[in-house]
Amino acid sequence: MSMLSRFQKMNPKVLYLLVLVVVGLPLIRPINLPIGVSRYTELFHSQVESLKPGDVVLVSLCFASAKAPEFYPQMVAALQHLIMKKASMVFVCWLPEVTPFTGRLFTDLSFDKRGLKYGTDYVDFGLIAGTATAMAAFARDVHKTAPADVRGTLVGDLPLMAKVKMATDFHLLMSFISIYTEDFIGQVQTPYKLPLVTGTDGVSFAGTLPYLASGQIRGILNSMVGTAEYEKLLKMPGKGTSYMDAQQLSHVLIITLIVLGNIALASTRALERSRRTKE
Amino acid sequence: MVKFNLRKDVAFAIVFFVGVLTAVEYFVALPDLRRIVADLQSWGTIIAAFSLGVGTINLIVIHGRRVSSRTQGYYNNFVLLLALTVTILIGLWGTNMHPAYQFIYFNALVPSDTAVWSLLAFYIASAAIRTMKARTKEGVILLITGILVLIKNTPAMGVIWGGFTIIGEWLLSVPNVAATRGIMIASAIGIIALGLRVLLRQERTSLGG
Amino acid sequence: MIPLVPGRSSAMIILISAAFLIGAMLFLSRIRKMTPKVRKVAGLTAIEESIGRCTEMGRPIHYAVGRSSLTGPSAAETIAGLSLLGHVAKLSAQYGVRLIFTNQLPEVQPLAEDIVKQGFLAAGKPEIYNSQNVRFLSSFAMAYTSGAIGVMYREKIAANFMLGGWYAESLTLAETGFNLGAIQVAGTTQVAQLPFFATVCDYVLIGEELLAAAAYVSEDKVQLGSMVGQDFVKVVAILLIALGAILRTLGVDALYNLFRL
Amino acid sequence: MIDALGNMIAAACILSIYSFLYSENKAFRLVEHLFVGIAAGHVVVTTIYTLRSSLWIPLTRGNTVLVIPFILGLMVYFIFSKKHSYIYRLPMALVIGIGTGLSLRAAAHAQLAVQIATTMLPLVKTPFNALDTFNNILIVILVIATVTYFFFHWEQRGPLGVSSKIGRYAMMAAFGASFANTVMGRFAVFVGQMDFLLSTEGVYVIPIALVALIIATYYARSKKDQNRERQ
Repeated sequence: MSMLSRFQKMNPKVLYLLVLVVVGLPLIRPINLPIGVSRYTELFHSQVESLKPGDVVLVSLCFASAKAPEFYPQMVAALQHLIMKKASMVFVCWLPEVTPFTGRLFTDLSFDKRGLKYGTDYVDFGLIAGTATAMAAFARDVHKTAPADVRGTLVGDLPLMAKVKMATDFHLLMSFISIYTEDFIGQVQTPYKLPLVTGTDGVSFAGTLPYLASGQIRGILNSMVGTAEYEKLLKMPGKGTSYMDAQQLSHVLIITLIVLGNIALASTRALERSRRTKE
Repeated sequence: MVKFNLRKDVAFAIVFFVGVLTAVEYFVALPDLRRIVADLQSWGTIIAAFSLGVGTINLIVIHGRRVSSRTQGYYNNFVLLLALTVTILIGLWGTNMHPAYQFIYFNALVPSDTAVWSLLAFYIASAAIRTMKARTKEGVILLITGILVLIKNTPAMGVIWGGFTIIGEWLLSVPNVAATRGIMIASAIGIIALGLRVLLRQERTSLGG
Repeated sequence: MIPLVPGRSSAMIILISAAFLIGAMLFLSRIRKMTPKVRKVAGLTAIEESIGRCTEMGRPIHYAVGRSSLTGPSAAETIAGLSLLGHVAKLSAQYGVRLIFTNQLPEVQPLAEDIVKQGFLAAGKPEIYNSQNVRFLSSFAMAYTSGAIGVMYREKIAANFMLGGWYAESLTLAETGFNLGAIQVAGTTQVAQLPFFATVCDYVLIGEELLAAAAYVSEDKVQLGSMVGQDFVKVVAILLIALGAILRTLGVDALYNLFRL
Repeated sequence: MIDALGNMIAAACILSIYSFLYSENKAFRLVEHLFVGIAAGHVVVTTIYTLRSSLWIPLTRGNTVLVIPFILGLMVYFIFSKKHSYIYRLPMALVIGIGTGLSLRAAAHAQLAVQIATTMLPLVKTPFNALDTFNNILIVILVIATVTYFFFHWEQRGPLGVSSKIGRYAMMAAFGASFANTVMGRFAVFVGQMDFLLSTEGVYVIPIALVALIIATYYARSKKDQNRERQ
């Protein structure tokens, strides 16, 4: 009883320490817990799978830089798939803080060594400022809204952009998005009825599900789990897979503590009740 | 009856005019109107950018006063002002591609940013454990759905029993979607009413009364 | 004939008819043909109570409106938060409690300073207004968060109002408020953040409740009238959903297709 | 070398912020002010560059219309004037007008029209499927019930009371599900950062931080004891 009641009043600092240990240990020593595949990831995967070589994909980045640990592994996995499908990619950032990530992707995925040519296979526009307004303008007229790419090349000198004039020229929209989701869907996807797949963070995931049900989104990668699942579908284990141990153990910790807390609550209540009946 | 008040009436006329134009532009295909509204929107962004100055002055005044009056712990305020000045100077002197700027950005700003973010991992754990208790009927619902989705997000648990994944996904795609949609529909109606009150000048506080 | 954008016509008709219904109710209560009655919203009555509690404890109030830009499509919730700020400023001046407003939106800063000042003026105490209590911290979300939790901690706030467009920072602020033992009233239309507010805060204003809050606290007949109008729009929305679902069950997609125009 | 230094500074910032979990302390306060200062500077720099490319350059190249937002932007600063502060309201009125207009159109289309239409689900799925039929009926009922929760005018009694209660329960289920789903995202960021702390030079800062924490705790205790003795 005293143990249980003490548990109910557990100092949050003890919990914080537990969290620290549970996340730290598996990173030092991986244990490889099993992973399944959800429908959302499967949908995302099959949407990319259906691309034909040379199809143009708009890769849009719109997330808070602090969420990079969730989004970066997603982008790595998804871009590898795009490269496998020989799709052309157009990169756009809607927030200033995400612009450094495209460059990092090109080097980390060694675009050069894989024979991808800048200008014909992929183009990076960097930041297009103005969020909702900019998204709408970009969808309406790509060349006017983005007159030059991030390297200062005029849009007319990029061979890939000759066949991309407005939103309908993209065969697939792929958005890594944690903020302005409604805007992106409302300004780019819905008006032109384009297929859209998104990578989201765990927080926004539930909020994007209605759009999946309504067909505005065709597939979702859900945070780290989505990445791990995608890596499993591609048979290429990466960061997502290696982070999943720590991730899953932390969930187990929280589940255990919630269950214990409720057992403690129930038993203290039962004790009180029996005491009352005795009196 | 109502006296014409130049100071306030002009402001409200602008709100009405700009608000109606922006709303109408979305529905009608008039290239001229579209251009005007696009211009207005970019002006709005420019005005917002200018008002950053008001905020920054506020920041400098508050912390400057603490430093000059040597309030306890004033060195913190000094550090703030110093960091602000140095970042601005490097950023403007050598653009934001300057190595020193990049150093500050990637070694102080980004890690602090992510660290404040990660505080959430601890807080969400303690909040979950504290609030997911079967105290009331609503608490029971919260507890059950919460636990089931947590289990669903732990693939290793799905290996124990495949049903967890199915139930978790059902919770997310049926009751969650329905309630979210209900909230969205009601909010949309609330937004239309609020917008109308602002445009019709019934709701004045937001523009200083 | 004005050309319409295809795919948006149904939305336009919805907007016009909703505005008409709400406007009609607003007008009816203005010419006193209708006395609007609205139910109690627990979170809003709690605001005054918690300000009273701050007076007893001699500790300040913290108020913030979040991160939905005034130049974006979620501006409405920020406007709602600012309107309530006026109400809270007036009350806090009446009760003589210090009000600390922390801000992360540049365009809100001049407005907030003015609103607080006007609130104090309305309460007849313009002399206690201090612009240093309307603090701009940062438009960098997490820098704002670290600054705000620091301010909340050092000032030992006893009431925390988070009303507006909240995103990732919501839980950090709410947990800090909880650890300080503050009474917390929070509201937003951001569905992803509502669970935190609903579980951690004492009172939560869900979506429309926040948007209608300023009308509710104004006790102005005309504004309350528009709240009645909102209810009529909801009835229409419910009827449309029900009718559409029944028709589609019978194999008639006409109404459903109408919405795609 | 410079990378190692950078990683250690980063680790120091991270650990100081984490120390807030123990309690608000001097290290946290210092990093908090540093962070706010740098972030404010960064935003000022970015804003100035944005203004240069969106306002100054086009203006000097002959786009004279931009004189208007330039003047409007300057008018914001009248907030500091005692006598003419009302002038700041003109540019802000434009901002509020845009916000109101954008809110209205987004609410009417993406939130209202699309969501109402997608809820018009066939109550009996053809070809018949028990689960889909059940789900569709449930979604329609729960959406309607949730909307009734927001009624302000009518008393929530009788059938309306039941419906709004169902709506409340539906929202609780949604909150539980979405809360739990968020846990994952929050941890993802933390896991990434722990990975950084453990796999770079930042790891050397951890023992230093631990020692500092122990000393600080001990110091605080002894100070408390002293105070007690004095009393």
